[in-house]
Amino acid sequence: MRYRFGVRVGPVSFRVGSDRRAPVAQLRDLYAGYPAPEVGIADHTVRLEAPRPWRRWLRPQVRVAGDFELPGAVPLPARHALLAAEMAMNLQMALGHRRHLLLHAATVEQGGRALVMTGESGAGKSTLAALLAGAGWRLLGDEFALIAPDTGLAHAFPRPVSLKNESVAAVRTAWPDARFGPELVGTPKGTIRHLVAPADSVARMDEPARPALIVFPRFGVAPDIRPVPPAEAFVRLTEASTNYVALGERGFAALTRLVREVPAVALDYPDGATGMAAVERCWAAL
Amino acid sequence: MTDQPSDPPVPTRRRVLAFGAVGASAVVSIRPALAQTAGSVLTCQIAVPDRRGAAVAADGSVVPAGTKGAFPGVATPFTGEQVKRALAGGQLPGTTWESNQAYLKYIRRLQRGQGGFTCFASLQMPRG
Amino acid sequence: MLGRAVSDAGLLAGVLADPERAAALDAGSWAAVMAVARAEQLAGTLAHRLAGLPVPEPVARWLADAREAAEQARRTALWEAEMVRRALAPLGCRTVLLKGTAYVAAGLSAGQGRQIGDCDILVPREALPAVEAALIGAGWEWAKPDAYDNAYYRRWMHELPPLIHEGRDRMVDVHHTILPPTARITPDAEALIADAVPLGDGLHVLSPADRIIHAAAHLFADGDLSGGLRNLWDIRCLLDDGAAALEVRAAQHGLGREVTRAMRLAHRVFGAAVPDAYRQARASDAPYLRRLLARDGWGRATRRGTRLGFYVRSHWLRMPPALLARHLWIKWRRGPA
Amino acid sequence: MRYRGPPAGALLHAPLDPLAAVFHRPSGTTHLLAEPAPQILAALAGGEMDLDALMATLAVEHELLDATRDALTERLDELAAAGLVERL
Repeated sequence: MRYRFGVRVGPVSFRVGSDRRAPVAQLRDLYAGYPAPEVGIADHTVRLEAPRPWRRWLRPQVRVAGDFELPGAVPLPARHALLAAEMAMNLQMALGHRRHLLLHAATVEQGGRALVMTGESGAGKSTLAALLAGAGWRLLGDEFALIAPDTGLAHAFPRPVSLKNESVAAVRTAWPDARFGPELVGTPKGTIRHLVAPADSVARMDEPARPALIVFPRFGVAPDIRPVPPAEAFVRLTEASTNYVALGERGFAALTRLVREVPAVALDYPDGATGMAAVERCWAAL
Repeated sequence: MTDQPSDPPVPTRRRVLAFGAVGASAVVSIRPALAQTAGSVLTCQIAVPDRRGAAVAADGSVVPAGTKGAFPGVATPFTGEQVKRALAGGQLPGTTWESNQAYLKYIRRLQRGQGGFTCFASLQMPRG
Repeated sequence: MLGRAVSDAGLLAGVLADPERAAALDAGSWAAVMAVARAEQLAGTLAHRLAGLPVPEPVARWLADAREAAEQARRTALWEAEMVRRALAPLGCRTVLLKGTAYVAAGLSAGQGRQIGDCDILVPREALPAVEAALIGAGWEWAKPDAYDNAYYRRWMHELPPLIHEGRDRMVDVHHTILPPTARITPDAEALIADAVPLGDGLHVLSPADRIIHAAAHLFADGDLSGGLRNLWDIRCLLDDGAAALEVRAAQHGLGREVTRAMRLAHRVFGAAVPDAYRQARASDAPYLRRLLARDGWGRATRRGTRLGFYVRSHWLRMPPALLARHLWIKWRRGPA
Repeated sequence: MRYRGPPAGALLHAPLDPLAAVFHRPSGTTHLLAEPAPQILAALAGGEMDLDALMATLAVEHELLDATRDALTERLDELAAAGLVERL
């Protein structure tokens, strides 16, 4: 492909090929401080290509493609190619990654111990993670928690944090020197902006942490905290995992160990500040 | 948890054992979760039905256009987000209460190999 | 020579044929080989072929993942076959596993690292209604609840409309022969079933010669050659296992041409062990070779014209012209599925 | 009708309060079991029995509460559908 980009994020590396220049330039900017794939060979291939030849010029579009693809995915307008690239990388992880148990979760670290926040899109885990990172926690990642089956450790996968709509303003207020990618207006999820991962989390991307607390956050509701028993946590986490079944016996061992060793709470919160305070309280009570 | 096969936990002697009511369920199998395949929901779409010139009956089955009591196929496919909201108790855009019910029944009946199935699967939580 | 057939897919084929060639790959070539292997469903196969050979560290990790994924596929396929066996056991009809499921169930080299999708089985034609009822009774349901498709399958196809299990989301394809009755070739289905080899648990697989003949029929007399490189690799492995009186048997099924083409191409692409007569490719093999290797180092399909040609040919092979016209008309009116 | 349990070593158990998670190796499937499913599997482990024998075995170890043949048959049907028990 004409324009190419390679990057390593923690234990995973990608090569991205594009028939347009702009998305590759944007990726270089967002991933400025990241290493290249080890010896130049990436785990996953991502392609940003026009769904039909004329779509390179006429109302240009870009399609999410690569080693693993979802049939029926609708192309995005070319101005959202950066979003397509991020989605394509997520998809390669979700369908292709087997070295870790993947949980759709945001993870932050303090003192070598990890806080894993998982919930459906809209639960506010990315925003909470960004706010906590602004308050001095190390960001391990906002999209996937990577749990190593042999050690139970959470490995860092610090990609840029995808923030939606009003979250951008909230994070900017709490964290004035945060750096952002271009504003993507009118995506299927509204306005999206990528927060560049803090230099500290990129520099320490090869340093894993021991999971210490699992939180199931729910945004926009009256504050409440309740413990989640292991059986319920197990089911919720199989739902939050993109590769639990694919991992077979290793997945079973990793997930049963996680829910037996790590306490879990369901946390309802009305706004970011309250949520952060509640998380810090649960953490202090460990 | 060890990697070794283990014997089932030995039940306590003379413990009370309930068989459960007929119709209750004692086995839940974990299914692959395409759900949360981050971003897939964002751009996938579901045509209702997946072919031109057909209609959707109240029970969600596909019938020839013009069938009495059936709802015409929709011109623009629904997006994953719209379907997700509707499945959570909302309404598909441009539908009445009745046509919304019929279209959702159609979507719930989608099977592998049909257009829109992958999108629908990606919206689904596994049973359990 | 057969014209310019060197492509990134050709690079993968070369490594599969002779794993020692991997030693000469640079980083860019590795990336291409890995992407083509993914796109052609040959990642697990590549991993098995390269087992124990020195490769760069990231490649070793990638291969280990691919091996494990294939092992998972093997286990799932065997379990699905076991579920089919349990469902059909009361009928007492001979059930023959086909394709990938058969290769892993019989422990053949073609099954090593292979991706396996649906569970394909062959049963006697007269047993179809009972088989259908037994599967539906055991939790399978129609994958396509559409009247036209059903009528089409039942009338014109060599298999029941696909059934999917409601709890496991796995598809079973029930065949009563190996080519559509509309095709110009009619294999001897009774002989396929009569000469099948028992596996010990009640299930059967085709005889060694019939496995090759089925794979060749599937590749050259049925589809549009998509996924063909993997199918040709199957044939290469099956040929290596050996089959007595292959040509005689192929002629009995009316598939002599397909089987000899399979031998020539498996030798040409993957260095299969074949008799001397099949070591020289023919001019008529050239388009097949172009189609089989139409993949670039980013995993993209290439050679659009060749692909389209084989797509049109696949419909032509399956149906007499009038039926084809009717089929395409109905499909077109319904719009893209 | 006789019922056969999974062969020895086919199941991995992880009690997760208040349920039991089992991993079934031949299928690669995880099941969450509620009472009395784990007890039935334990009784059938590595062997086969008919309904009466199974009922009697369960009664040795437990005080059976609502032990109707219908309820037990239904639990067995569920286990058979999940592939954990085979009907012979």
